[in-house]
Formats: sequence, structure tokens, C-alpha cells
Amino acid sequence: MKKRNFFSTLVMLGAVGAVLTGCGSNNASSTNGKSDASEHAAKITAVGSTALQPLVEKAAGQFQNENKKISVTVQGGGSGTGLSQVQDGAVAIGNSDVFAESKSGIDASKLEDHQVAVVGMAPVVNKDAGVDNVSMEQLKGIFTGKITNWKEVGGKDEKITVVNRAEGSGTRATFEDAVLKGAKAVKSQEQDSNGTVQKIVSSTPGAISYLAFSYLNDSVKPLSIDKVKPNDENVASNKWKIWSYEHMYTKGKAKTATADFLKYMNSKDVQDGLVKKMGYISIHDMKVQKDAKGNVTQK
Amino acid sequence: MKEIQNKLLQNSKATREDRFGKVICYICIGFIIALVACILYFITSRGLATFTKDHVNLWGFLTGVNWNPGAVDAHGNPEIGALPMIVTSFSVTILAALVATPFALGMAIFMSEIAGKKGTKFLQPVIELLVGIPSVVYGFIGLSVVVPLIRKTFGGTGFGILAGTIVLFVMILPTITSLSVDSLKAVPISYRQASLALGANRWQTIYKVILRTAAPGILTAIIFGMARAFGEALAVQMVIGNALLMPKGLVSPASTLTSKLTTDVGNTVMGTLPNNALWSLALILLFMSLFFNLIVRFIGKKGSIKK
Amino acid sequence: MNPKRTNNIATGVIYGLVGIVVLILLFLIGYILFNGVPNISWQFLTSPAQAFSAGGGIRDQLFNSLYLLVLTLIISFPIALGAGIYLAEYAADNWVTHLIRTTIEVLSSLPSVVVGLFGYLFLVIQLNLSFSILSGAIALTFFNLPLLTRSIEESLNSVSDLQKQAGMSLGLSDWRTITRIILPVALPGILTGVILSAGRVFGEAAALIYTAGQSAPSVDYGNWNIFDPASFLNPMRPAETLAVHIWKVNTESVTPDAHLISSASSAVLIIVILVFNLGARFIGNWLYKKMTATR
Amino acid sequence: MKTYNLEDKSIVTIEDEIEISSDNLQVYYGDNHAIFDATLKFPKNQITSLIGASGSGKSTYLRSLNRMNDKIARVEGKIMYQGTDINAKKVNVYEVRKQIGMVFQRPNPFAKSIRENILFGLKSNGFKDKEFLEERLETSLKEAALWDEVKDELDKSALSLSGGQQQRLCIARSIAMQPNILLLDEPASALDPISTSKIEDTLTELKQKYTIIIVTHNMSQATRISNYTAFFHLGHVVEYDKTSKIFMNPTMPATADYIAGAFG
Repeated sequence: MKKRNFFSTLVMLGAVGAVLTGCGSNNASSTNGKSDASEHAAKITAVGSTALQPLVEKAAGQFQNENKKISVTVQGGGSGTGLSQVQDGAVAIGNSDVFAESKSGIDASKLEDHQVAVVGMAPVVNKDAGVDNVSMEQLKGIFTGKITNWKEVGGKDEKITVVNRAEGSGTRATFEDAVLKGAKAVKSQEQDSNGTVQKIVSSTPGAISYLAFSYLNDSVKPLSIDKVKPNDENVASNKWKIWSYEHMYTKGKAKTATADFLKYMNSKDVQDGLVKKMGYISIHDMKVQKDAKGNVTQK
Repeated sequence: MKEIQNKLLQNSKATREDRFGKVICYICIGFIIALVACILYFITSRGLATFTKDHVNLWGFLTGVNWNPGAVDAHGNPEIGALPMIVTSFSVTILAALVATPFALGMAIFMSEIAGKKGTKFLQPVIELLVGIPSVVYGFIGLSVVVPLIRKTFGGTGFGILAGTIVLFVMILPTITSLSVDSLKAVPISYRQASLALGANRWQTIYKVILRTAAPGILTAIIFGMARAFGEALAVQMVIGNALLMPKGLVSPASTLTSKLTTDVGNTVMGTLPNNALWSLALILLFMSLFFNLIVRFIGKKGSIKK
Repeated sequence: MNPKRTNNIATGVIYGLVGIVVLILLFLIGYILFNGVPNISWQFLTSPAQAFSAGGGIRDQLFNSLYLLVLTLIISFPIALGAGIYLAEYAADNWVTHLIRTTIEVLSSLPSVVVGLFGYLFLVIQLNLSFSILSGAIALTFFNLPLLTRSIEESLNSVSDLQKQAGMSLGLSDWRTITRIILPVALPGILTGVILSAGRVFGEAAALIYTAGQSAPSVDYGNWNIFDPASFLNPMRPAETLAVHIWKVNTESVTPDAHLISSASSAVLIIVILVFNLGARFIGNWLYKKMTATR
Repeated sequence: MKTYNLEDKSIVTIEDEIEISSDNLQVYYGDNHAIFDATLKFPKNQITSLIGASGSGKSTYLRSLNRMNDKIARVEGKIMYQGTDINAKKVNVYEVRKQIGMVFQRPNPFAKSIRENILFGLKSNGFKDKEFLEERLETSLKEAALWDEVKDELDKSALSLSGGQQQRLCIARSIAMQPNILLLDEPASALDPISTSKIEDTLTELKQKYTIIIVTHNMSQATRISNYTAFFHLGHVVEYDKTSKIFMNPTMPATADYIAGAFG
């Protein structure tokens, strides 16, 4: 009986082995489903960033009310998923928190960027850290693990618990570009979602992390950096450095219905209405401009 | 006579029915096998791309302690070491199963051997209820109750293997319990009567007769429980801390294979190394659950009485 | 130690374990209900969700969860039934059967997110089912099959051989004996499997995010045309379930009352599962009595 | 136990019409040879008892006659019924079992109502006519001497009947299918004496219409009801003769010792 059992497992392993011999070429085959089919039916699918999803979904709802024939489906899945799916032509729009240029495996030249909103991010700490302002250097020290106790930056004698964001997430990329500037972050806890980070920081003494502005509330304490407060005006003038765009990518130039929808996203209606209601900063309000490499220029 | 002979030699409705039933069953099982093969192929091909396409050293992958697929180390190789996650996944699953099994067995014995019909009628729906609570809810209760409790008792942040174990323990308890109850109930009543008739008391009957007879079923129940623990992501992710560190103890933040996989998979681009590396984690997961499966079956064969 | 003392100690230990488990259960359920029930109102159950303002409800999500459950069971139950019958009645005790069993068990241990991504690439993209309830139902079938198959197999096996012999001796086909005589007797056990897997359907989030999607476009509850995209019955429309909604609200939502929505939704979910369990048991018992004429 | 020369046997030649016979029947459980060269002829409308110690192979033999051993054991040799070898592969086993009914040691009614227990087999074979079904229901229950006890509660669960009633229900269920032969595998061994005698009475009545082969442990039962008796020992048919002959004046020493209670 035992023998048989091992035999069956061997066969199973063997089957797995047999399967892998033919694996080299499968990547392309499994994702080449349909291209642009969604546009013919006046059906737009947008996939990607979970942070951006509520905004696009809401805008899509309003858009459909005005254009009854077009149906827009908005789904999450993460920026990486959005970018790779739009690149493969599986969906019409890929939502992303980051520049396509910053993702390896994505050919940014084939994609067209549509920036639809700006998101500011602020470091947040647990309320009993006893700190409300740090310098950029101190912040860098904290996230690289050089500063490990709040008393070193003028707070209570409390160990610092760093809660980082998921590797490869847009929020983390933005934060590291602006704060760490190439230094390596200390190995620490990582959380993917704003909601969870908010919850962890608010309940863990000595915790620090960073959140998009829209998730700031009474349960956590946002920090000023070098006395600059994290608010929309400071982002618009680039006094507050930690911010990024929300992108909606299309493969090549957007066509027909998709173009209409993207145009609608950029309209005053959405930018001054929904965008602000959702806690984003309107693209129209920005006084500066950032390129994929992080260079900021006056508009 | 001729007529009867013909009847005996011709196919009847029953023959057709049986052929029909067999075909249906074979189709169903074939479908499942195809499905499993499909998904296995999918995971294996992607998981192995890390080694075949990106030429990552398998040994380094299994024993390395640094995970940073986007960067390269001093030798120009990508930093992909999954050991901390493997260790954590293993510890959490085994610990959760170790803790849950006695409780689940106690519950199962209580429900099938001790409690009357009324007790079972009350407990069964409650236990089944627990299966349906979404992971996220478990995660959040873990975050707001278990983690602070551990923090107060053991110090540290409260995140870690212990918190993960406790949350998983509660999550797999219903699975193991209800499947064990089924196995215990499947033991024929005559076994119990025979044992009691021989003068064995209740515990001796349960321990020496019923549990032995039901052993294979109970072990399958444990496998299913462990499988759930192993594959669980959202709840564990919230309480384990998600730090890519070798676990130093039960209360230091760590990361399991699934939590890493779930956290990062949306942020990576299909077909690139960071994405493939995540599929390799899924592949490890698959092999490890296969491995668990074997061990438990092996123990099961040894422990069960011969029929 | 004498047997009597062992017996007493063992019984004591079992009572202790049961007591602890019951306490945990009561705490969990109490916690969820206590936090959630005060926030449940008729308006909460019947109004659509809000993306950023307070006062959103869960009407669509609640319906989607139930509809997804029905679709999933429609797809997975027959397959599991066939497979369960195969394993219980036709499968020989050899290595092929062991292999099949092992693969089915392995299937159940796959992390949700892996199944979700597989579902996304295979169902949503390759088969062009798009983000839809149908994709979600098929993805959930992956989870349900192992559990259902096992519980069906076990329930069938627990029916006495004598029943099967009786059927055989009347010249009935094996198929008829199994489906008409053994299956009704095995019904209560099978029902447990169905209820457990239904719980899994209600509670699953990760796999659905990539298949059924996480948006709930408004649908017309008066439109019974199953092929109309606006119909609530259309299986090809994207659908956010309650569990996905809870996940979304907890992780990425900017609604001010996210906490309330989440706890109220959890409580609703528990109540729905409870109602479903009791309902399924009730119907099951009724069917069982009807089919077996036991009163 | 003494050892006997199992190659020696004494088989009577039957003058009456033969309903079913086995010719050189061999049964194997895996590598284990369970029945050796069983050659027996069973007369029509008579009761034949199969006796022997536990493990002598009498039940195995009986179950082979209507192919209940398919999938369990390997059966070689011929079983002739209606001029057909029903042990052949191409034979429709369902039809065989329909014409050769079986009742088991432990009562095994379906978990259905009394009515359904009797009618399920018929309905499964496509009989739909209500009157016909009701007629069958009444006749079979009457033939099995159960009608008077259950006629007012036909829709009650069969499981609520007593053991003896359940067994008679099983007999009724078998004869509802209108078989030619009825195989009974120790049908009374799990029952009390009163139920047993009721069943014996029933069987004596039934032989007017059916050929009955019964396995029994109970030698006085065999003498009471059967016309012929076959004695099995270690898988061999040692002696087959008129019941009176076997019990009064057995030819083979093994038979004599068994009847005398020397073993078994």
C-alpha cells in the first residue's frame, strides 16, 4: 500500500516534470486573447490600480449616464496587472499608480499616458509617538533603519516600528523616490493597502508608515516635513515633494469611445468634482509637472 | 423459453442506464483531472520560468534569505531567496494544525459520541457558520484583538507567527471539525456496541476503536485543514507583519509564501522576473502541500487498523 | 492508571476543549454581530453602495453573493456528484485512484490568489468571458470541487453495503441503485459538504477580485431577460460580492463610514450564512424525509 | 476436525425438471480458490438447502448463481438457466438478477416507504400502470404473508417494521419482480423463532410458484422446508441428495460427522 502511494506521487511529480518541458513559450500564448474587441462593442474595460479604481468607476458611471451606448467596466488587480494587460491588448485602459517607464517588462513607448489626477502622500505615525514634524533627513534615517527610537527625533522613548508599503507598489515607489533617494529601505513589515496601513499604524504604538492624503483621518497623525504641512496647496506648488500622478494608459493612441471617456476624465466636471471628492488633487490645479525620471518643472 | 433467452442476451434499459452513469462519472472525474492538470501546468510553467528563462539558481532560491527580485546582489544575480517565507509558511501551518487538531477532535468526539442530538444540532450550524466568515473579517479581528493581546503579553509589535497561528487556528477549526465528525459518524454502530459489550468504557471505546477506525478520515480532515491554512492569504497577511525576515521567534514579524504572493502579484508585470519569482513561490506552495499530503497519508497508513 | 480514571480524565479534557472552542465561537460571532447589527437598517440593505460619501448600502453586493452561490453550485455540484460517485463506486483501489485523490486534495490547497489569477488569464482573457459572475462561479468551482467531492464520496461510502446489494439483487442498474437508493440516504452528509462550500463561496474574496471583478454596476431588478446586460440575472455582468466589498471597503475605501459598512456587512454576511445553513438543513431534512419516508 | 478426501463426492441424479444448474463452477477471491468444481442441478418448484460450516463456501456459491459476485470474485464455469449460460460475459446481468431474486442474511429494506420498497424495482423497469402496480403490491405482500400486518400503513417507512417483518418485506420485494428463482442467504439467522417460523411457512407456500435455493445454518430448518439438500465442505460440494436421505442416511463420512454435530 505504501509503495503504491509513493508510486502515485512519483507519477504526479513526473507529470509536473513533463509539463515543464514545454513551458518556455507559454507566456505569450496565454495572454494574447483578444485585441481591441472591447472597443468595437463600445465596451471599455479598464483594469489596474486598486487605488484609482473607485474614482474611475464613479466617473464611468456618470459617463455612461450621458453615453448610454457605451459600457465601461472598471476593475482592480494592481498597477502591474493593468500595465501588462493594456500592453497585451487584453484591455483598453490600464490604470496605474506609476509611470510605465518605471516598470520593467513594459515598453512605455508603445503606451500613451493619460494623467488623470495627482495623489499626495504623507508620512503618518501612531498618535503616541509624540512627534509632528521631522526633517527629510530624519525621515530617511527612520526608513533606512538608522533611527530606531522616537526620542532620537524629539519624541517619546518608544521603539520605532516601520511599516513599509508593498514592494513595487506605486505608493512605495513615489515615497522612496522622494525620501530615500536611492538608499535601501530597512527590512520591515510591508502592507499593500491604505486601509490596512491606517489600521496598523493607528493601533501599533511607535508605528510609522505613509498614506495617500485621502486616507488621512483622526486615527493617525500625519507628519510635517521640514515644517511643510502635507496639504493640496503644497503639493500643487511642489513644496511638498511626496506626490505622484494617477495614470490611465492606452495602447497607442486612444480611439473612439475610449478617447471620449479619457477626455471626460480630464473634463472640469470630473476634475473639480469627483477628483476632489475622492481626496485627489486635480490635474488642472498643478503648478508644476513631473516627468517619468522625477524631474520637476514649472508648468 | 426463447423469449427469456433473448431477454437474457439483449441489452436492457438497465444496461443503458449503467453505461450512461459510467460515462457521466468518467466525464466528471476527467473534467476535474483536466482542470487540475491545467492549473498545474499553468503554475509550473510560470514558476519554472524563473529558473529556465531568468537562470536563477534553484538552490539559491530555496536557501537564500534575501528577497528583492528587482535588484541584483554583488555577483550580479537577482536577489531571490525564499527561505524565510518557506520557514514561516511551514511553521504557521504546522503550528496551526497542531493547535487545532486536539480542539477539533475534542469537538468532533463531543458532537458524535457524547452530546445528544440537541447539542449537535446547535453546534453544527455554528461551526459551519465560521467557514463562511471572509478571511478579511478574520484578519481584522486578528488585527484588533489578537495582535494587541500578544503585544501586551509578549512585547514587540504583536505581529508574527504567533498571531498568524492563532488566526489560522480559528479558521481551520471548523474545516477539521466538521470533516472529522463525518468520519466518526461513519464508524458503524456495531463497532461501538461490540466494544462496550466487551466491557470497555466510553473512552476506551472512543480511543481504541472509534478513533482507530476513523483515522484515515480524520487525517484527510487534517490535510484539508492544513491545506486551507497553507493557502490562506488575506487574513494571515494582516497579522503576520509581512516582513521578509527570517523569523527570530514567534512574535517577530515574518512573511508567508501566500502573503508575499498576494501582496505583490498585482504590482508586478507578467512575464518579468519579479512576477515569475512570485509564481515560483506558488510552485513551492504546491510542492509543499503535496509533501504534507504524503506525510499525513504515510502516518495514516501506519496508524490505521487493517481491515 | 485504572481505566475508570482515564475515562473520567478524558471526558473532562474533551469537555474542556469543547468549552474553549465554544467560547471562541461565541466571542467571534458575538464580536461581529455586536459591532455590526446596530448599523444594519432596511435602508442599508436596499440601497446601492457609495464610493466616497457616507450612507452607502449593500443591495447589489448582497444579491450578487447569493446569485454567485447559486451559479457556483449549479456548476460544481453535478461535477462533484459525478466525481464523488466515481470515487465511491467505480474507482478501483489502485494507484490511479490514489493519484486522483491526491490531485484533488492538492487542488484545495491552492491559494485563492493563484486560482484568481489563473481564472483571470484563462477565463476572463483567454475564453473571453470578461469579468463576470460566470467567471467567478467557475473560479469558485475550483475550491468547491475538492470539498464537495470528498463529502459526497464519504457520505456515499457511509451508506450500508446492504442497500446496494438490495438494489443489485432486483436487477437494477448500479447507476439507478446509486442515484435513487444510496444517494437519498447519503443526503444529510452531502448537505454538510454543500453548506461548507457555500460558506466558502460567501467568504471568498481574493479569487473573485480577478474574476467576478470588484465593481457593481447598477442593474435593473425588474429586468428578467437573462441576456440583457442590464438584467440582474445576466451571468455575464461583473459583480462585486459582499466579501469582496468588505475587503475593498477595508483596504482601499475612502468612504467616511467605511468601518460601519464593513462591520455591518460582516454581520449581514453571517446572518445570511446562518439563514442559508438553516434553510438548507430544513429543506434537506424535508427532502430526506420525503425520499426515505422516515417520520 | 478430521480431514476428508474432498475428491470423493456423492451427487444424486435429479429426475424432475431442472430450473438452474451449475457446471464445474470455480470461484476465486484473488488467489484464493473458494469453490471447487461445483456441479449441481436444482429442480423446479422445489426448495433446495445448502448447508455446511461457516466458510464452507455455500454463500459464495449462492451469490454466484445470480452474478452478485461480479466485481468481487472471479467465477469460472457454466451456470445454465433457460438454456443459456448466464455466467457468460455477454449476458445481461440485470436481467439475470431480475429473474433470479435474492434475499439476504440481514434484512435490508430501502430507506423508503413500504409501498416504495415493493414498487421501486417495478417502476425502475418501466412499469407505470397504477392498477398493475397496486395489484403487484398486494399480491407480493400477501405471498410474503405480510399484507395483513401492513395494509393500513403502506406509506410508513420500511425501517419502522420489526426485523421479521423487514425480512418478509425483502422477500415480497423480490417476488414483486416476478422472478423464477428465489435465492435466500440465511434469511432467518438474524430473527427470533416466531419470525423464523413465519418465514419458513411463507417459503413453503412460495415454492408453488418459485424455485427456491436457501443457504441455512440451521439443520432442522433444512429438514423442515427443503426437498433437496447440498452439503458444502471447504469449498467442495461433498454430498447432494434428497433432504431425507442426507439427514437420515448420509453417504459421505464428512456429511455424517457434520450432521452429528462433530464440527461446524
